[in-house]
Amino acid sequence: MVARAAAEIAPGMVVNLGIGLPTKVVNYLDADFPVCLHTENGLSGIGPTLPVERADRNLIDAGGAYVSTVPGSAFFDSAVSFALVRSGRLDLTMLGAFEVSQAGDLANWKIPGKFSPGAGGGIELAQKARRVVVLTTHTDRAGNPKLKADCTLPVTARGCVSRIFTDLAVIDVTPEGFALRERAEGVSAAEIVGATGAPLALPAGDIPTF
Amino acid sequence: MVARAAAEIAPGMVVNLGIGLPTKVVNYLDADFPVCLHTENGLSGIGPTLPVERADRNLIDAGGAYVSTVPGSAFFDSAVSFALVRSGRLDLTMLGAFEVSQAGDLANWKIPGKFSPGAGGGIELAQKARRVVVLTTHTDRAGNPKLKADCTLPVTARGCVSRIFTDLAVIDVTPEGFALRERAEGVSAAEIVGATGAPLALPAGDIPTF
Amino acid sequence: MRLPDKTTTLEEAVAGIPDRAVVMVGGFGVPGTPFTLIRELVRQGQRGLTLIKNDANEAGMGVDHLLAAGQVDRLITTHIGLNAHAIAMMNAGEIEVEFCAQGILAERIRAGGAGLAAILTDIAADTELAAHKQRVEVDGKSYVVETALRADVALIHANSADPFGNLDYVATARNFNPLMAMAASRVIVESERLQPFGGLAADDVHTPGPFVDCVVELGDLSKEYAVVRR
Amino acid sequence: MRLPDKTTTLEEAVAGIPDRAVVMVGGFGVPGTPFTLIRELVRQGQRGLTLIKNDANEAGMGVDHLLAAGQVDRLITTHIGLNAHAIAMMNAGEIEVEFCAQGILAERIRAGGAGLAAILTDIAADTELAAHKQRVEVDGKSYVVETALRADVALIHANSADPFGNLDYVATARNFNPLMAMAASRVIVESERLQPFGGLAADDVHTPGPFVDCVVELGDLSKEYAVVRR
Repeated sequence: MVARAAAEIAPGMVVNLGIGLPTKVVNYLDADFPVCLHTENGLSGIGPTLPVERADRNLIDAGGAYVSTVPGSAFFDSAVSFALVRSGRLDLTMLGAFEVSQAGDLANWKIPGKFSPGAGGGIELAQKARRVVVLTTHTDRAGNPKLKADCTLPVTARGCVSRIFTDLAVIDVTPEGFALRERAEGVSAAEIVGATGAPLALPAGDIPTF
Repeated sequence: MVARAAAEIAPGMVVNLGIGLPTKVVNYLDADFPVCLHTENGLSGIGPTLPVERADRNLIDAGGAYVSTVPGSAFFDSAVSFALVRSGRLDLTMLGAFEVSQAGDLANWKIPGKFSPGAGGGIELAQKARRVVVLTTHTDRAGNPKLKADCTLPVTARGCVSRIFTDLAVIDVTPEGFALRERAEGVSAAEIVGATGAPLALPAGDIPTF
Repeated sequence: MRLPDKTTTLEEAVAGIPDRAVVMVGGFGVPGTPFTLIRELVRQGQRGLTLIKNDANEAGMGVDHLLAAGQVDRLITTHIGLNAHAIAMMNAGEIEVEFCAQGILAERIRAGGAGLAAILTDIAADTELAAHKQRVEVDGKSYVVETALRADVALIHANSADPFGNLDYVATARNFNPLMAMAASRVIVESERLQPFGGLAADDVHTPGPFVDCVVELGDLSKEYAVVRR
Repeated sequence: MRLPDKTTTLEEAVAGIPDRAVVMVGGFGVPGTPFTLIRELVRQGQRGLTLIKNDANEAGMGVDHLLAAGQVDRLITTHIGLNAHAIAMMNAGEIEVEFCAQGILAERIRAGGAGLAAILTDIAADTELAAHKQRVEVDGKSYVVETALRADVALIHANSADPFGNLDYVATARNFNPLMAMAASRVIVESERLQPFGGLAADDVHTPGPFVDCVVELGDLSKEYAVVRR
């Protein structure tokens, strides 16, 4: 799933990988692949994550991981960092999700009464990256679908999600709602439909696997 | 007059000296005097003006003069430069004038039909420096008063001028209008009143000279 | 002419902060957090503070000391998820918390530093964060009015400073520091290094001296500045 | 991972500019003006341009070549007093000129670069510059709505660049360049020096590479870049 998501990144892109699963995408990028990773706390050109012993106390990503630089990295303040996001210079962001609606609405920052730490930079990433894809488990721990007709949780941004990578499938958000594009090896279309909380359009013919 | 104006600068101030007469004030500041001169094209800590042979092609003030740095100078972009002005970090500006009204309105950027090059940074300097003083000849070339009941030219900013230094006098703008504070050596109060286009309050007793 | 000297002691710098002050605090996580200035503010005990800070640090670190000491009434922030203690205080109504989208918090502070009244944006327009904010229509589109933030005091952590208050920051310790250093009536800087006048190259200054009021040189750094071992 | 390479030729970089483009041009007087990019734009002859530039340079220099060639319909600027030719064209109705207070022009460009819709300010509220602009009341006070400016293209002069487009500027040649380098769909940079990847220290970059589209290395500088002898 993470490997499959990594293929979403085209050469030359500026990409922000959200905290959690998305961060792992970096492990699937080739050393010679031309891409610029951005972190909203003020760095373009993120290098490999370092173990604590080799960490620079002043060099973290937005998730608090101790990262490094590459030749051509740049540091900037938080205003410049989000200027980059809001003005359309961020080609792609990969985010986690609590819920995604069939209209592409994303909820990933608040569970009222349970989890209200604030949205951080998530709203701007979701609303302004040129392309927003979600990496998430297909269902929550209780087995409930995360892909729904409508979000029941407070939204992060409306109509922002283009594609969803889950442990079961690759699903696009289209003007007609969710559309299955690929299935995980060994997972049937029926299982995916059953785990999805909204209508899911199936492709004609064979469904590619990943 | 310029020497007298220089005494307006208190230790520790950040000061912007407008193009023309005000720029000459710098010649009356002691080498050990603690002050920071700002130019709106992006420099705090202006050093002496240089002759063309020693000029740095990339280092000018807002008037185009080739200036230099001092230990502790800083360069910044035009947004930061005016952020400094608008947020109250500019303690004092000295500006030229076409007209000053008894309410402290300043006109110094446009003579309709004759001179319309644009206001440059003058509006923000006039409107946002903590203290605005004007250096000007008391009358124009035709002998008409520059200090008037009301400005007849398009204003730069209203109610901004605190004090006016002319070749004849030092005049404050008070809630009651113009008030004479000092006269140039050899100039009588009557001459000053005669050259001023609005009521001028005279001090009780002797008028100090400069 | 020479530039003014603004160096002072830690105690004097912080003593200028009154009760009920609005205080901006630099930092995003550990990097850029002015731990020493915060500790002195805890020691001096000013109360009724409004803090503006990206995050609430972690429990037992940084601004959490101010929260724990009951010195804070209100916090304007973007994310406090790493500080369970701050979340508990918020949930118990012991502090009032206003959340802002991160880049909008940055822009509101910058707008304050730039002497603007507000910015107009579509960010968070569809969310509860902007539900009660003024809207304005410009060229047929509706925008949220995000008002400028200014503070009485900003607490800034710099990598190096000269006596005039020219500053530079290092790596991701820059974050909100240069923005807050423009947006307060009194800007207090702790700096890891004090350089002589001219010790910072004029082209490489991140915060120009005219914005700064007090410069305090740090001695040995406390453990709070170090790499966090989780 | 490695960072992308954006170096290209002068001709290719400028060929991407269409007729009727809105073009931001860096510089305040001579310092920071991208004379070489301007000359190439004159050579290629795109017409109907809207220029956004602090000033109009001087007669016979910089953007005045574009004015003289009849390539410019409109100029958004702060002060054109050093270019009598530009004033004459304005007075004759051959170009349309919109004047803006200098710091507000800077903020409008920055707002464009920051993805904001507008800023609210009291600057110039009493003057004819803001006479016909929208006003908004916030907290009982009236402010001028200054809309964000964006451009199709920005022409930027840098001191040094790496192939990814990280830039630095020198002295007062910085001025509007870093603001415009954030505010255009296509950002074209001429640089006095081309450094290898990593040749600029990450802490000293003035314009981060993600904002930049094309980097052109300058050879020997033309006379226009030199000290002006008056």
